[in-house]
Amino acid sequence: MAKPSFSDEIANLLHAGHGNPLRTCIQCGTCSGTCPVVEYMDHTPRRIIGMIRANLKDEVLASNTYWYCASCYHCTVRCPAQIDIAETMYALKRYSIWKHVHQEGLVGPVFSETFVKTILRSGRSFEPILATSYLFSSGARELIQEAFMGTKMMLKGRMPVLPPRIKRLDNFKRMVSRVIPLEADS
Amino acid sequence: MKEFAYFPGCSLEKVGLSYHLSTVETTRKLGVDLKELEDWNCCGATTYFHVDELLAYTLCARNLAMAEKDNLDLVAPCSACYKNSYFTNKHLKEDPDLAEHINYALEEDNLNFSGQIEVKHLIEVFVHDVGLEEIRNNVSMPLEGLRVAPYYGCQILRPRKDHEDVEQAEFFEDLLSAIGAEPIPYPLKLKCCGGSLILSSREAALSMVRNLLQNAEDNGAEVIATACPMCQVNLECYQQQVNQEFGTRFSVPVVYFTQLMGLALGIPAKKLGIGKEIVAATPLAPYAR
Amino acid sequence: MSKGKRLLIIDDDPDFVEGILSILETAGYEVETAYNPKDGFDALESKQYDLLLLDIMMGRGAEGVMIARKMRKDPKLREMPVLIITGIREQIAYLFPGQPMHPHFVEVDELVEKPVEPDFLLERVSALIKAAEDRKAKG
Amino acid sequence: MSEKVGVYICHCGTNIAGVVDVEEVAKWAGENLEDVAVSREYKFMCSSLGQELIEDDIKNEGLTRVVVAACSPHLHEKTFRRACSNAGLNPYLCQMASIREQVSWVVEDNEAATEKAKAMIAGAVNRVKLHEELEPNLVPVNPNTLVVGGGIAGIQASLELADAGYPVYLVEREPSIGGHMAQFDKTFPTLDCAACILTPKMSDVGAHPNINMLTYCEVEEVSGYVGSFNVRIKKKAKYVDEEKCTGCGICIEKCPKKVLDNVFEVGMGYRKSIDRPFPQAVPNIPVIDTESCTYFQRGKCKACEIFCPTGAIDFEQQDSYLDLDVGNIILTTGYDLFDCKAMPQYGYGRLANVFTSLEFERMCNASGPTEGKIVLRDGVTEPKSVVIIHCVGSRDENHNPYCSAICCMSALKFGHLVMEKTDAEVTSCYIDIRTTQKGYEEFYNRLLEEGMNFIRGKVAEVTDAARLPGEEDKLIVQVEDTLLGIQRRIPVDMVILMAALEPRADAKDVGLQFGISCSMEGWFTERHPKLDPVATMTDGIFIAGAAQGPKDIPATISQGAAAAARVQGMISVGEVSIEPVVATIHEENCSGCRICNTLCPFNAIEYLEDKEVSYINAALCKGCGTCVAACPAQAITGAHYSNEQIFAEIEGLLYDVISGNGAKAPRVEREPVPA
Repeated sequence: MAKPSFSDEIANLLHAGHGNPLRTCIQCGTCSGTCPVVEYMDHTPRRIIGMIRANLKDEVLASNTYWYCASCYHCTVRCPAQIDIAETMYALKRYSIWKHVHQEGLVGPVFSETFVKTILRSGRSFEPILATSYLFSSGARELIQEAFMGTKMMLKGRMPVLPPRIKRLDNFKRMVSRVIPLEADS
Repeated sequence: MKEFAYFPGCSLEKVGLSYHLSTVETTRKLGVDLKELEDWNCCGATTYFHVDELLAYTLCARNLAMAEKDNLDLVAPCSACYKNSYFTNKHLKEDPDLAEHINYALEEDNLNFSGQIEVKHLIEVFVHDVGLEEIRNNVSMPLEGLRVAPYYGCQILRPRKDHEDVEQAEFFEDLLSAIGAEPIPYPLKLKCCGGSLILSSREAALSMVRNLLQNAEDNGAEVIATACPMCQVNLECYQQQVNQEFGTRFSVPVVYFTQLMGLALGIPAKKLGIGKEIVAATPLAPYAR
Repeated sequence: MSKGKRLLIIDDDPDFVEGILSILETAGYEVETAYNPKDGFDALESKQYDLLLLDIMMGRGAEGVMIARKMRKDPKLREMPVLIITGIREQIAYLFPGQPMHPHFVEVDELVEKPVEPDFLLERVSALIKAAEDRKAKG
Repeated sequence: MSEKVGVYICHCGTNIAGVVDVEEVAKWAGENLEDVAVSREYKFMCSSLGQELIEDDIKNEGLTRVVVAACSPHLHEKTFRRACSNAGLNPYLCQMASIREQVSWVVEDNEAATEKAKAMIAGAVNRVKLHEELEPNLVPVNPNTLVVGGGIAGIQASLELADAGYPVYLVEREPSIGGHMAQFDKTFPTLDCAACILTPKMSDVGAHPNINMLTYCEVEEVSGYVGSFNVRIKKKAKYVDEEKCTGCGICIEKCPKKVLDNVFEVGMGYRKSIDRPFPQAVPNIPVIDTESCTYFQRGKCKACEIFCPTGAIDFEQQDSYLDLDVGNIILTTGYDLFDCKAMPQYGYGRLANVFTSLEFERMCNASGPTEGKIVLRDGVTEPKSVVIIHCVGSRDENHNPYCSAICCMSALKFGHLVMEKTDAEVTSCYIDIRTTQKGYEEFYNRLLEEGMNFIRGKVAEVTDAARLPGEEDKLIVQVEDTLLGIQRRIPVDMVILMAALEPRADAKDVGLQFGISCSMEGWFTERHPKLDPVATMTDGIFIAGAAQGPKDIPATISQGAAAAARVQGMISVGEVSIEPVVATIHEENCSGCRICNTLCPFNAIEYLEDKEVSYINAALCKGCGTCVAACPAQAITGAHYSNEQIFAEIEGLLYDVISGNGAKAPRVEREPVPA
């Protein structure tokens, strides 16, 4: 088989046994017009799809677009070519995490990492750890704001003090090690 | 009596505690038996799927398999939990290879997914399984005159393309009308609040919150009702930061639809977790007992 | 030794595949490639190979494991030697720095971590093919 | 006596020869297949030289059977049958092997393709030896024609036929002919007035001695076959005696009941309970709408009857039926407009000043609800800015995947009309501008010069949620300008949705009624998309206009005329030959169980009470074989598809695995096909 282009690679990540779903894009811009976060993205979702198809790998991976995707799926339900655009953004996230090629200074990848770690450790998520661990990577102002809000919520009884844990944690960890083939964390 | 497996999700343990309390109270009052999954785990939220979809399926499948053991449909009050569980259920049912592999992992916890149950969002249970007529019949304190903005958020509706209401849902309004409240129309009711971005892309998320609050307020909402803990926290707890950021003066209470239902059903406010708000839910006072 | 031996690589990283492809082809192997798990399994089912070089992290996650498990259940593919070449620890190293691989996550013949030395690769490939042939001769 | 079979293998240029080794196949067939007297290959068998090759061999070599291995029989079976016939051989003694569609186009491997071609030819040779001589039936063609649908396609077809001197029945379900075109104001690209070019044609239809216009009628039942169809027409009660009515309009004037007109005025205007769709209606006879009529609803009023000067009102009138005999049928049933409410993001039905294209057509029309003034829904305010959204429900997998073909040009026309009649700024949001016909691109250029704005981008949504200054009380159109890669929020007063053209809601039922097929979407399927665009797979049934697929007025009229020409051809020949490939029942074996009677999709089988057996009407039978397969007593034979013929073909196909089947071919060693 011929060496896959970048757009083939993304198609492979989308598990596109049925051909590259991005090839049917007619560049109409419905996704971009629909996207609630588009003004913060350096490239619109339509443009990212165009760039993937043009195999502009470096430019695509360097963009912040897919980290800004809010997973609202509005583009996906509206796309006239029935492309799952939100899913494409996930594929790009996966690609960039697996290959460590995302833009520097983005909070998204760090947050994803912290979140996954927390859950694999205890089976449930725990807001305080999440908030603090990622916030160190952002500005002091956000950290103070977040801490302030956390305190307020704590006073209202809405912030957990101890991390929650599921009961059959050992089973859970062994279960996870069957899909991520790493030895269970002790 | 209708019985369901109840998957509260991580947020309902603390941040969304009032959602949990009011869910338990309202379902009990309406004769719905929620049996909490005995050892549920996190659904993976939106974040998990970035890294490893198979792992995300595994997490959700564990919860589904536990519900299957009791032969009960799974109910999730959190929209993210609902979406993840719903699609895991769908994908695993459609792809036997995938299901086989996930079951191989589930073996470690003596569980098995066989695709026997359905996944529902809590609001669907009220609207479809209990029924609006039944709810209407049980209202003892109709929330007359209370102008509520029903906020759907994203994942109750999307990406379910088969869903007839995907661009123009009305069931939340119908539910609010059934408890005597006045649902106000406002164009952004189906728009994203930016909940999944609040920690990672704060600036974007705050502006999305601002737009939503503005739109609800412009259309005369006294209170916003949500059906998702992520949306609730995002819209309520970040109001002050929105005000700082944009020089606005929002002070819109954001409550769970179950809390409003609870009041209408005559359940004491305290039992519904009312009072835990950061933006005080003053407009509810006249209806509280 | 390598004459007439057919190998299949299933790996989603085109650059890595290009590298080992040239090593193996220079050594005289006939090599086919598949860049996603689905095409890979289709190839396994429709043609005959002497050895499979398999990546782990592909598509939706660790789909290499799914393939290896499916092969071990298939009477036609059960005996085929599988050499896993993975960057899994690197790929999710930020999650689990230094954590060892699950030793018996699937019944495979050998696991080599990326990056891989050419000589070592060729040695392992030829050893695994030979071992498989010996097993067959005995069996 | 053994047969002498000629085998002819076509290269089809490189279509077949590029994959199949045709020389090898020809040689193999000549040497290995029993009874093959001649085996040749040729560049293009369908060319006249190719056909002569066959004809010469029949004459000189005394061939008794012919096999042509070439394209699908769909394309050239008739050609080769004719060649045989020219040389004096019964045409049904010719068989085709489809080695293009079924071999060279679908098998990649040359060797495998060559082997498969051999097998198919072996099958054809085995089969053709058992063929029987068949003679087509000739039936007369009734010169009357039924045209269903009184839009511009039906009008054109009717006039062409009537002018040629043939009688036409034109059936229209609305009270007037005219169709969608009657609703329009101007027509692109010349901007001539739709009514000015349509109404003369409508009057011609109404006055033509050869046209029997049946308005407010529907086709109830169709039976028969090409040349002689029997059609039952339901004449819906108009409650107005057509003989007595003079069309003076006093009844309309006096009727006290005004209701919203959802058909002709698409909800933009009102009509009376007794009314005609529009003033130039043909026939100019009003109809009472019983749903809204005060008398029919409450038993009182009768104002129309009281004031009618000719006593034409007849409240007692009933639906009646009319049976017609016709030789051919032309279906011109048109299209429906996409329901824009199916795309709630554009706000139609929720946001007052979002209009559909048809609503806007009515608004522009001088005799329409606003007398041609372009105003907002309040009826008075002129818009200062208008956005036209293209592809609403078209080119969208969630709705209709196809392009509706007319919207780009309509949008340009609308742009021109808005700018001509108001000072508004007009912006078109398009995915692609498609102006492919004569004079269309020039019209696009004209609009560019006139100052219409164009933004390339499919609109994401239309909202009234103002966020930025200048958006208050406006409709905000949110769209990505894809050429600039920037987001646009365009505040405007009016939005026009270029709604898709869709097949009629009942198109599939109508197709079933007339025995023709529809595409997945519901457009009627033509016999061949390029070579036979107005015929259907059912002989004697033709289609024209938008019922076949979205098209504009010029294309619709061309098709209407084309269908009429096809019908004229049928009539002038006077008789038509009917395929002899039909099923027959052997009475002695028939138990009279009647299983076949209900299964027959063409209603060709009847039960003979006196003989207690079933009987197949050969003129109705299409030779589909359903009854042959279903008969428990095996009392039915399909001519040209007998069990013996089919089994012989299968055996031929499997020549290399069945021993002793007559073929001398050696067994071919093949790798087992993977499961």
